[in-house]
Amino acid sequence: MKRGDGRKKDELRNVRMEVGVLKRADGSAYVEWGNNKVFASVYGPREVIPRFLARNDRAILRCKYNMTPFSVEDRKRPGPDRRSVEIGKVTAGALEPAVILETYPNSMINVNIEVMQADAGTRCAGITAATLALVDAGIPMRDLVSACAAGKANDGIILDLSKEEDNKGQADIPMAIMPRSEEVTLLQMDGILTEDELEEALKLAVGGCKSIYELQKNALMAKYGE
Amino acid sequence: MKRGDGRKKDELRNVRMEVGVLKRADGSAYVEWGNNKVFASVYGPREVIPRFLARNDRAILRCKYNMTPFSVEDRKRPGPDRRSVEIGKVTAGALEPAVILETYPNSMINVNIEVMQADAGTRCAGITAATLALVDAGIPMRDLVSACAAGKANDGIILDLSKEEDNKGQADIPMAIMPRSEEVTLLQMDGILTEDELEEALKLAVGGCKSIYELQKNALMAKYGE
Amino acid sequence: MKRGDGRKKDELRNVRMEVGVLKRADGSAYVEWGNNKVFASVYGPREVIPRFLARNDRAILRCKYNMTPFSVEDRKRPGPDRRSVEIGKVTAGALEPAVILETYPNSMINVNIEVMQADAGTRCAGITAATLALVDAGIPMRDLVSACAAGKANDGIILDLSKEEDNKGQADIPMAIMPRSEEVTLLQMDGILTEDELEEALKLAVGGCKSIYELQKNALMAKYGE
Amino acid sequence: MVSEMDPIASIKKEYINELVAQEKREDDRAFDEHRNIKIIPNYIKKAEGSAYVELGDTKVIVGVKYDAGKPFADIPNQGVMTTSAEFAPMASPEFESGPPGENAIELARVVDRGIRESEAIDTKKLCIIPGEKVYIVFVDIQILDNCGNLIDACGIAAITALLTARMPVYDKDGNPTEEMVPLPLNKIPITCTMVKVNNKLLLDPALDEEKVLDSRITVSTDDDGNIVAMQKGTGGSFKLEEIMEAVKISKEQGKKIREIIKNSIKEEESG
Amino acid sequence: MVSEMDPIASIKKEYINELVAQEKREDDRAFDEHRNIKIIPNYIKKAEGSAYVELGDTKVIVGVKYDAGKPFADIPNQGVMTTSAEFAPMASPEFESGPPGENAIELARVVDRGIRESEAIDTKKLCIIPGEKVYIVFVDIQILDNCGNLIDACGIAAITALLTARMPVYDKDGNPTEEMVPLPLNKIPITCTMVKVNNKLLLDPALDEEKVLDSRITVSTDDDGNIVAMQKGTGGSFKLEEIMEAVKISKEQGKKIREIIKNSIKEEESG
Amino acid sequence: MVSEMDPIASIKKEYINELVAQEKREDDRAFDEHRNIKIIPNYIKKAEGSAYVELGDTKVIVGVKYDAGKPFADIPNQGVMTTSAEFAPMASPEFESGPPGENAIELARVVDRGIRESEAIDTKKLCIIPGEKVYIVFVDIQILDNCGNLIDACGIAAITALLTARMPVYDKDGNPTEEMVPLPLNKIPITCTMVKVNNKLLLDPALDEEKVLDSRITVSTDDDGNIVAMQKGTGGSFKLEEIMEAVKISKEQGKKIREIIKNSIKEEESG
Repeated sequence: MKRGDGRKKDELRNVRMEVGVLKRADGSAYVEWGNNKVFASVYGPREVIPRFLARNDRAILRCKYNMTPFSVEDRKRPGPDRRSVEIGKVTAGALEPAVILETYPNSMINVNIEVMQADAGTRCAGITAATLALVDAGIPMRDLVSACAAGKANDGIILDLSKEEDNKGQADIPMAIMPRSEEVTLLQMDGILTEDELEEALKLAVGGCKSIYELQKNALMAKYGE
Repeated sequence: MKRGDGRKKDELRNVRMEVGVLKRADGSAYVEWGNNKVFASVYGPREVIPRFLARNDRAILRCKYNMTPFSVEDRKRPGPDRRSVEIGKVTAGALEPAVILETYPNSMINVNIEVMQADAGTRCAGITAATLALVDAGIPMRDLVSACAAGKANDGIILDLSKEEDNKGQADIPMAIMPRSEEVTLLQMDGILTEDELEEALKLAVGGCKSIYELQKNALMAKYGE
Repeated sequence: MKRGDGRKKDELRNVRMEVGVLKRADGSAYVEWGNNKVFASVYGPREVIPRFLARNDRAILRCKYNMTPFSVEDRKRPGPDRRSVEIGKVTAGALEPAVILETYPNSMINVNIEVMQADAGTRCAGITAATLALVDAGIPMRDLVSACAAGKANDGIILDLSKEEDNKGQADIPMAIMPRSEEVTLLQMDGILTEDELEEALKLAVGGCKSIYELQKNALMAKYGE
Repeated sequence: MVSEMDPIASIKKEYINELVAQEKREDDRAFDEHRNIKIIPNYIKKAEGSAYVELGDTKVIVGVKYDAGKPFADIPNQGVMTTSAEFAPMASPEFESGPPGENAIELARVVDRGIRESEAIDTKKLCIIPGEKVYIVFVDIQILDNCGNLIDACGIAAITALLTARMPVYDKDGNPTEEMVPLPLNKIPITCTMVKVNNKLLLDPALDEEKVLDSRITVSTDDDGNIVAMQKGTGGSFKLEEIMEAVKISKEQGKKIREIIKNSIKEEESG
Repeated sequence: MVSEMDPIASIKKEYINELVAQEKREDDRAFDEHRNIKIIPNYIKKAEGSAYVELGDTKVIVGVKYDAGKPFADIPNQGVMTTSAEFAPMASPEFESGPPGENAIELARVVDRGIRESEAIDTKKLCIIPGEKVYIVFVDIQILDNCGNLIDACGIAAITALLTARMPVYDKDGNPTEEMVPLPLNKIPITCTMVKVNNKLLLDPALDEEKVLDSRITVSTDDDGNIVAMQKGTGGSFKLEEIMEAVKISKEQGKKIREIIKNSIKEEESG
Repeated sequence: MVSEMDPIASIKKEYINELVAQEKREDDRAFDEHRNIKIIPNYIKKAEGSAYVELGDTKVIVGVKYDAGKPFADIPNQGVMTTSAEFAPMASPEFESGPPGENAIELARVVDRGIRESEAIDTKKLCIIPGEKVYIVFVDIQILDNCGNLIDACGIAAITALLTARMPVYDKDGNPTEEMVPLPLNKIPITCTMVKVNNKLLLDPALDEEKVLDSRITVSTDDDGNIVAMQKGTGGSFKLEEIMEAVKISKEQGKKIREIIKNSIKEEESG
């Protein structure tokens, strides 16, 4: 099978990562993934506002995902839409299992993801960047979280769909895993797949996540390595 | 005088009531009144949020009235409109005199009315249901509150206007009373009436409220009677 | 140079001021300036809400500027627009230097400006009225704040632009000063001016502010003079 | 509207109840008397119609503006009136910025119904092109100073503003011309509010009376003595006889206020 | 959805974990069994389509309404479905008034995708005039009583409401006629939700099971056994094998629920 | 912008005041010197125009997008520019989610006026069909890292983004063609901000300087040395001489920044 941009079925787009790109945030990272440009920042642990959300046995983790008005073809109105709210929620769910929240009871960790340019796969890029920002902020983690999508286009199961493949595609499965245990922490899917196709796609996505994991480790080494 | 649906001038539409229809709520009721389908729930007494609204000599009673998007001919946008806000306010005012709020200082009782299908007279159906839900929740009451409208259509004073009578009608007077004392706790009116017509309509409405009172007692007996 | 309404270049429109026009407010004033009709009220010092805004070394001063829906040619939607928010902010900044905020730590002073009729120069009229309302409320002041605009129209530098001059004008400079020290506390400008024109306009505006100062003193004398 | 029942409020309530028992009010009015009414019609020249009204110390302004817009689908040949009220923080220490709360919404709707239901406005004359273009009449209420009984003050201001309103004549193509005509009003409905305190009905409650009221009732009547709108306010209850008494008081007082409004407009036009 | 971990919640969690270890559930269901399902199709006559659904004690209503509107620019010849959910404060002590929060938004979007992605609705048949006028299908979800697993209850109610929906036929000029036809539906996608508790997958979690869950997964399948949508819920994680097990359970259970829906509609039509 | 006057802030203020008395700044800049400026024009390919700007550690992105829409009634043959700023919580621990607060609104309006009032954009060339269709130019400001003086950073980014912007040519019927042309810009207005600390004017305040400022002033100038916009910020006051000094500094510094912008674009186009 030949893909529009010449990639092999299990080949990622170009991915570039940088840790610690912002000064005010406690932790930050930048991920360029194909034409996606995504920043993530982390603030915390800090006081919980409003207070009644605080939990005495662990920190709470809140995630805001936002796309800038100029990140997409037709200008997007500023402010959260329903898609952004949902992605913020599942992103928090994807990161939580890896963060040792028990370290900071009664406190809050805020993850912010800002998509400057969107080109299919922003939520995976966001989770990948947010993980780096969490490490950069010194938040203790059980494991990294690495994200990558698989899907179906032109009747083939492929990794990391491009915008074009996503638009005309038959299925898209954004996924995130904790690479050492291969536990899945993000899973969404839409499209139409048989059980066998789904299984193939999930396995392909796990492979993609693991490639991302290597790039994450390199980016962290670039900043924190000896 | 002949009415469109064959009713006599002082005849109610079919009314069916059921107490305790919801599990999570502290109290609940369902009222089907003509084609109106209305649910009411009560939560409380509970902590007052925000706190500065609390009163140290009695509970506060708050009422939310809402119509679902599919309850009316043309879809209604979700969320409160000005009509709903006003009805919530006058409904709270209609129920308050009957509730012994002094029993629970520093606390809050929440009444929620959801109109699933609307067909003229939803606020009276809502007050009738809310009263049953308050009793079901074990809130101490001085008396029940029973509601019914009277009005003028085709130049005649009639009880419990149907949707058709209301649309073309000359006046509508939703009313609620505490049946034992006949004290009026809800009174609104719009249209054009002479003083004599008004007096006739008010008396007719009191009669309607008393019929509703009997049905309320039956519904409570059906659940709580020996 | 001849102005549309026959005024000289350094001549103000008719200005009328009255102190203490409202009963509920702690201080109030009304200013009619050309066809502008502006009310200002002051409440405070009072408890700070929300509390985290309180400062333990001084009061905070908050200012709300609003135009009524009927104050302008085409009806304005009720509620704050971006222009109103900005004017509220710069008005607070214009008043703050003159108010001895240290007198009331942990408290809040609220200034409200309501424009009933707008006709160019509402923010200067608002600041002028708000200052009178602050004095009327008994808030200790280092000095009054007096406001007036200068600008450029028909290639001439002129004082206190009328609506017509403002619409077709080449520059507008709303200014406020503390008259005794001539310190500038409000300064905005838009248009196109050379450095020399700007300096001329600023000096003209200072003169206008001083004329307003005299009128403010008279208005205060009318209420508080022996 | 009853706020925290603190000791001072409690003493105040006792005091006013006692006064009422002696057939007295704090400001020496009769029970069925309004405070002094001052009306300045056409107060806002930029508005198509307006009025400044003082009812005792309560001060409000109503402005009327026009726009042309789509009619409602079910009444394609009728213009639309829409009434809004802002409780500006200027007017009371209890008012806050933000979208209208339930009290502001109730006020606007009660004032609106008092006018709308009387059919005072001939909305069919507000049609420009049937089904396509009609007049939208915006009635905007602004509270300056809330010293009690906003409903009556705003009711007076709203109908006065409408009486002073001029609207542009549209040509056959639906374009506005220079010609201005009065708004088609054929009635002057008046809204009167009473509170029950210690089992007596007090017309036009002042602020202190509002704070201790047991219950509130509003009745709007038209020039022919018909009742065109009613509203029982939050809390408390009324007997049927009390409601009918309130209706009678409102009819009587409506006549007087109607004259005050007419005279104020006459004066303004001649002066 | 896990609230404050208070002592009682902690004891509850231990208790349910222990039950699960003994292959048991509080209400004696099998792990792969839904609670009792009761469906009343066409419950709201004013809506073009509707359904009342009970799933155990959970009660929801879905109403379908139509409007005609502009198509999206990139799909000019296709109608539009839009799904909203309101967490009315009636339904749970945790629900509050106000715009939909993230849980209500997620619910609406998961239910929506379960139907949309299956291509159950032939949106091309919802075109009235290409590029100009298409059907807008509003699917509105109302929660009455939240006793756990809103997703499945609302999924069942939504597809049932769509199956009962009638829409007006438009003439060539784009005007509605009297004729009504069913919505063009060619599939019945079913959405099934499971939670992982103590390393077991429990289908259709009741409220208590939701409160102690480690993680949640939702799988939608169509009549042909295809997977058409999935969503892992907040928190926790799954192994690949667990995901595939959830898929199998959902396919199996989907068949049963599809029959229950069909029967309920058949009964309603005949009765 | 001054937050709680805690002991550390108090010490910081003393320290910076002392530095200024010695004619020094924390980062050893001259009083009339900007921090290092880094510009990446055309940073966002999906936008019609864009720029990434670093001003010291402050980082912002501005994107320009077009749409076609109705002109304002009073300027029927002119296009419209509209500027918005989002204080994303990413950029500062003080920024919160939600609609723009007064600081974000002021920033957007000051940046907007700096460009608009200079008449840099020939808005008449942004007319497609007079009275019917004009270009709407959206200038969207996104803050990444707030390390002081957002106004100047955003002003530089906004004008650079506009300079890089290409817009589609419309045919006579008002339909977009494939042809793209630059936005009609005939000036490069530059906005410079100074703060008064201990009676000295410091250009381009860093975060710490912002926190201890006595007052703030912003002056925008054009290529001809004209002043096109000014804004005194919240709090404090200026003497007339100080204002005129600020104007002179802004004119001088404007020239330098104008060159930096031109060079960055030249480099980007050639590289």
